[in-house]
Amino acid sequence: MEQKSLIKKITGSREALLFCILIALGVVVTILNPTFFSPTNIAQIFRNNAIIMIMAVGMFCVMLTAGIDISITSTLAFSGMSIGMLQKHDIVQSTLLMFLIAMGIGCIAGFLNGLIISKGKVAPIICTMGFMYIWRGMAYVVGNSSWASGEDVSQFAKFGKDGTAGPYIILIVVYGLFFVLMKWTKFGRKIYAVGSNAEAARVSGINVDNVLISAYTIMGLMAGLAGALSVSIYASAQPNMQYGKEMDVIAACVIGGVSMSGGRGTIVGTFLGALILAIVAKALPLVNVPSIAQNTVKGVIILVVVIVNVVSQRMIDKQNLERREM
Amino acid sequence: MKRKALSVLLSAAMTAALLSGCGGSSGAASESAPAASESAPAASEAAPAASEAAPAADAASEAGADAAAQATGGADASGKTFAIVVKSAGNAYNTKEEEGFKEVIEAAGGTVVVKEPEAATVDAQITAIQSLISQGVDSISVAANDENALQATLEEAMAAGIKVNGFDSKTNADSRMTFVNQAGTQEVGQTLLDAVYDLTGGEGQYAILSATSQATNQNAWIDAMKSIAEGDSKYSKLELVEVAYGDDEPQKSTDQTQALLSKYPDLKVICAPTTVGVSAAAKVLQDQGSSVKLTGLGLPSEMAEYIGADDAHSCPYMFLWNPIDLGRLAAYSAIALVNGDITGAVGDTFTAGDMGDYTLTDAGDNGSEIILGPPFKFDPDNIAEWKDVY
Amino acid sequence: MAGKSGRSIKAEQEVSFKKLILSWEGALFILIILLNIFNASISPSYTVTNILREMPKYLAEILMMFPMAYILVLGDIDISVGSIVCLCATMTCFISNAGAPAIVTYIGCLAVGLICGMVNGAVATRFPELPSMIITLGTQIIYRGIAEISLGSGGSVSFNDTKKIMPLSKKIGPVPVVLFVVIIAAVIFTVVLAKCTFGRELYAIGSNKLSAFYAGVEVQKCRFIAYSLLGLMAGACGLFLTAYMYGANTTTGQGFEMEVIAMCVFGGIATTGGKGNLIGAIIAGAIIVLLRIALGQINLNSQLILVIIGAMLIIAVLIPGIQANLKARRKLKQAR
Amino acid sequence: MSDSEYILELKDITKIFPGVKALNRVQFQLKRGEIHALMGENGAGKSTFIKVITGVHAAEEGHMYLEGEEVHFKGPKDASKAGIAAVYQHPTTYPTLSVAENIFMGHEIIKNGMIQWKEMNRQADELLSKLHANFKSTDEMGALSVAQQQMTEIAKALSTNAKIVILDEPTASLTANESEELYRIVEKLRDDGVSVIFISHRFEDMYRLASRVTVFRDSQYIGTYDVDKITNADLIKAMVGREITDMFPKPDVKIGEEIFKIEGLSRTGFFKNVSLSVHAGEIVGMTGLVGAGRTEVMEAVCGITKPDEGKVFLNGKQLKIKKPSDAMKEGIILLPENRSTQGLILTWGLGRNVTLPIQKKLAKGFFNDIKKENELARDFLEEVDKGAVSIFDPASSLSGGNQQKVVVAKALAQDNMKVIILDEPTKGVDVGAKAEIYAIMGELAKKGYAIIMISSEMPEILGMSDTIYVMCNGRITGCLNREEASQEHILSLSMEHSDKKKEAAQ
Repeated sequence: MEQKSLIKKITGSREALLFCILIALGVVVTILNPTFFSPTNIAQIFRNNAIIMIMAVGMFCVMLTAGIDISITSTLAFSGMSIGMLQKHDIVQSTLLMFLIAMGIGCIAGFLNGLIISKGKVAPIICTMGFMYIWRGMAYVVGNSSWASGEDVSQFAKFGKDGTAGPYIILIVVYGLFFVLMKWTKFGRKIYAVGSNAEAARVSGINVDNVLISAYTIMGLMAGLAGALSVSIYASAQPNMQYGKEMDVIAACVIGGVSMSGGRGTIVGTFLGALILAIVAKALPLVNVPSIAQNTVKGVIILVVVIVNVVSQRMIDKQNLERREM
Repeated sequence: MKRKALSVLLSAAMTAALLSGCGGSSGAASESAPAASESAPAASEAAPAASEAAPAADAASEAGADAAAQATGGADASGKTFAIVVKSAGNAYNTKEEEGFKEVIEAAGGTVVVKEPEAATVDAQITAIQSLISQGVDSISVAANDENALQATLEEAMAAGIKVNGFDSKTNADSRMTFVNQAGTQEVGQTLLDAVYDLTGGEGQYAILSATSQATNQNAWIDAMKSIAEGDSKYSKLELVEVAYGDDEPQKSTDQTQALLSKYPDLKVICAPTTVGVSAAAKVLQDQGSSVKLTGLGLPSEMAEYIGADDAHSCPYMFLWNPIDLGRLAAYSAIALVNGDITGAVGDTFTAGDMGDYTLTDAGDNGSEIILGPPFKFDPDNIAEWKDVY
Repeated sequence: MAGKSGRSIKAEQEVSFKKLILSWEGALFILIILLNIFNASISPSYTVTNILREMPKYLAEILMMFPMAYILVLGDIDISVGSIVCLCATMTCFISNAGAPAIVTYIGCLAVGLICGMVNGAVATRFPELPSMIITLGTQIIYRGIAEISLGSGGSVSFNDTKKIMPLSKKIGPVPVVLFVVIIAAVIFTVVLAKCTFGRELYAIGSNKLSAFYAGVEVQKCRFIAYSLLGLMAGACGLFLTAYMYGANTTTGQGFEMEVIAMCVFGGIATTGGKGNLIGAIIAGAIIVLLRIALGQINLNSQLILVIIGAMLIIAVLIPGIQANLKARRKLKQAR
Repeated sequence: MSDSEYILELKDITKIFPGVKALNRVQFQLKRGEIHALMGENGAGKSTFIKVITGVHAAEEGHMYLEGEEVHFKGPKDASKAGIAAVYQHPTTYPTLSVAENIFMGHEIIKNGMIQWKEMNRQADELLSKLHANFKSTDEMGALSVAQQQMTEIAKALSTNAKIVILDEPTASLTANESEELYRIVEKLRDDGVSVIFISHRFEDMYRLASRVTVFRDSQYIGTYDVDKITNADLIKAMVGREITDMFPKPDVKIGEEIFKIEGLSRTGFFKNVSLSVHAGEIVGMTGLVGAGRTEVMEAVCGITKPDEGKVFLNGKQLKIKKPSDAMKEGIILLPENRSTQGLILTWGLGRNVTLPIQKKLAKGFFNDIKKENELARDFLEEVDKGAVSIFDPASSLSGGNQQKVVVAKALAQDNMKVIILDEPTKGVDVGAKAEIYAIMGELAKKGYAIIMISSEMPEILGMSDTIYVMCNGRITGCLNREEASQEHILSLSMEHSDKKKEAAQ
């Protein structure tokens, strides 16, 4: 009886399922290449994917409202280039200020997205597509065909240096904060409510526009933070930073069980989804899969996960129907 | 009806906004506009680089108009328009090439058009070149993103009477008149292999971290390294364990470097013949305090952090050519092509201002090439001097 | 309103010239005229010959815009087309280099595209619960991944014998062959969407999938056809691109999906489905292409061009909302 | 506390939407502790009025007094703070969230800024058990039936300790015994001192519950009456503005040969071993509780879903129906239950809606024959006589009743029609339009079509059907002819199975 409920729990909860997949993945890779399971490797997985993971938090909020934001890596590049240039030209050198400036830029970008999407009733993908071009272009414009290199940002890069705790602390803080925020506070539940049924939310007195704007602003904030972190970790700022990675962020959320139609998903799921992608990226070179095949593997994983999800849901539905007495 | 009037109004406003937007931005982009009158900042910045391989030499004396007068070396480009198409926008290395190119052409009285494609893709370059054909420029110098893919477009340009030369990254022989090569392929391969030999102490494992798998230059250099190593027993104790590709993305390059480290605990040296890869790898090695050493091809400004003889630095020395000089030589050869001094045939010679005389040699692909010179070595002694140049 | 009995319902639609001009398509039409005047004034090279010469690459892209409009009208989205182009271009080269004659090469390329589109369609119709964005995100990565794997290290391939694909990049007078193909495709796709039963079904599905299904529309079949058509046309795009690039590499077609979707949306096709038409999309596509050509000719920073297009896109999608808002306000005033 | 007789009073309320006056100087008075019915045809302004009370809409003119003091609500929050709670017509639930969250949305239990989940779940369960609900606070809302969702909404209203509870057509999607449960809950509310405003189309609701009734018509206030002092006819007249003489114009039709037959149709989890037959000119009524499987059977017949086993015969010939278009080809036409999501494309013109199923038949090759389509659409729309001026008017511009008539026109336009299945044809349709739809059904029967009508409304089942099938829990539990059918009989049949189950459980 107890065993049955355990199985049910695992199949019933997306997070538990993902966790099992994660463990299985870890075990398989470790068997194939024992060096995988080492503290440095694990630490590197988090550090190298901190940027994707942080943006996944923002994307999670946006997708909860049934939206999407494909402008995030452009926002990241714009904020990253901005602080890179500020350092290059020796205008600002304080690490804290750098983070604040990058996050400020991200906030503004996110706010604009939210404003246009909520007040202008524009489809999220279209609005953010426009800003995808705009911010990426602006990143080139502020850089004026140059980039910030290791020496320009050497002071700032100390924060994200391999072996320092900076990126991990940011990761823990962001995930901890949002775990509480989304699950235990009114604000978080409002985001869920709007994504689940915007009309009902409006009728019950939730200001839907404000919730949308805050969700996109959070996304922007996270993209800005990721921009600063990216400059710090890679000790360089280039206008084509993280190009195309928005799809990885979306993929992480989707694998983590965040529904594109809104209202469903958890921060833990998002984290596990991002982690699975990160482990795959890390493991492939270690298990001698040519890195050229990495993209294909990633694509297959995305499709398999979402299809398995649908199929298992159908099976559960069917079982429920069969159990129904007539 | 009023609603309809409104939509017209709005679209008119949109057009107006567009007009003003374009007006403003075309002003901002005046660097590439024909009437560019800036010369002082570019020239002074380029001055230290005007000297060739020996950096300590007479840098200061060659500034400004002086340099220009010398640079022309009889080459006259007045009234002609020269275009340069780099690999992509927002890349410091490319900007340096443009700088050198501009300096020479403007000194010779010609007009420069700079095209920076929006992304490092072939179709962005095709678009740029097509636009240049429309504008009726006299010459196009292109750093190709793909060896063969520009052929149709460049043939069209040549058919329209435009002189085409490649530089930095080769196009195939059919789609160019000549190619300005930063360094001979064999030479680069030899230099890198010798560096690996030196750093490993003559034996042990080494790995290569390259750019994208289709990068023409990197592939040629890596092939050269392999064939030299095979052909000479001196290198028999060196073992190339893997060629990894970081796609010229910092994140992926970082991942790949870390993977190399955990996969091959006995690794001694990583050789990264690409500017993005080398700096990403340098950071990984230095941050981890790894004993693995790094060499390769990198921009001094990017790599200054990491170059040093002690164990606190990951890269004892590395190589590169001077991208400013590469741009200048591309400019000189373009002028020579336009003026008919050379046709692109092997054996042609021309004078590249103060850079001296160059001869077109066989590139081994039925086309000709002009080789800038051997790669230059950056070590702890000279890096401080060069990091501000490019 | 007339009395209950003997009232007859109007069945003729008033066609007013004013209405036609002041619709979104009309506004775009006026915009394109203004744009041409503007372009000609800023760029001395803005001539018909030059435009025709610079166009082919964009025309190849526009081939995909027509079926993409179908997909958007359905309320779906397909972000895998750029990758399909890449895979098709790659396979074209391999087929040709394996010694196949020209016609086999062409058909092979189109077939690869069609198969890719059919795979998208099959997954999308087999699992209608899944948002099309997710499916095509997966296949986007997979298709380009397959191209990357088959290209191997080196990452690019070119034709051994370029004669085979030459006819595609040929010109008849100053007019490139691809323009004729685009015109034929434009006519067929526009007429089918506007005048044929299939087009009506697409609109029905995009407006209300369930109602359409209850009314006997074969929803999944229509979706499958639309995805397949998009794959086919992506194949055609890939084919023409190889003709201009003499080969293919891993970046071929990168970002095309967004450009094509942007054209459709600028042309008034809503991503939510059921709205817009191809005439608007065609004019919008022309506007974007001509603007890019002209701004390229004055050597404007390529990134700034993208900023302008991004801003145009946002303004364009904001206008209907603002318009509706103003209209509602005016009506409110009248009612008082 | 004020000593005003009325807990809530609204005077001269005017609400303007772009282009229309939705409410025109409307009055309303609610006594403390009464159940007050609000009636009127669709589009009379009842729902708008409710939204003015709850602060969703701001009225342009007029005054609102709560406990004798004038109030101005800026939004729904103000109203809920003032003790007004509403249960809307379409359950405004959050399908992806838990029942507890749905109940406490907007007034979560918070301590130190943190939501107290355990406490919330406990209180939610308490409320649910008060309502005799058969589901838990942690269940996902989307998985519940409409009736269960409705119950959650009521629990939500209770959870705010509201003084005034507004129920907007709560019984529209409930069956007889579910309604009975609801009546009980509402009465209990009243006994606890809560004032209730109750909107409904069903007269039985009003008679059963309300003490007073207010009628709106065409955005205007018509009057307030004591329920026990007004006759049915007067009330209808007040609502419709004219007299309706014959509500159920059931024509005397000679029933012909068997046209349509279902044999042993089953679909796992929905219905089992369903058999029925319909003759020419016969109107077959299908009733039972919501969720008994009535709609599902007909959807399976029409190819919307796939049955697991069973046979369908038309004129003695077995049919193979795999998709809706197959059924249409055979002449089996379904008028689905939900007009706005299944029956019509609201953004489309009426004409296009009518001709959508037959566009391929009318087409010349691949091309739509627009001229023919428009003429045909006009003819059929005129036949059902609905309130549109042009066939190009969007369907969304019509009221519910007129939309239903467009759906009927859409069915009529299919010239090969043999069997017509109407699923809840008068759901949410006002009295006037109801009578017209019954008249059309009568006409169709006269022409010899086989008609199946699914309905939860006892009066129309009894008034219109020749034969009545009752379903319960996926099985047909009874087949009655017109003479032997009675409300009690049908009710007992429709609950037969569940009663047995209960017995077994005990």
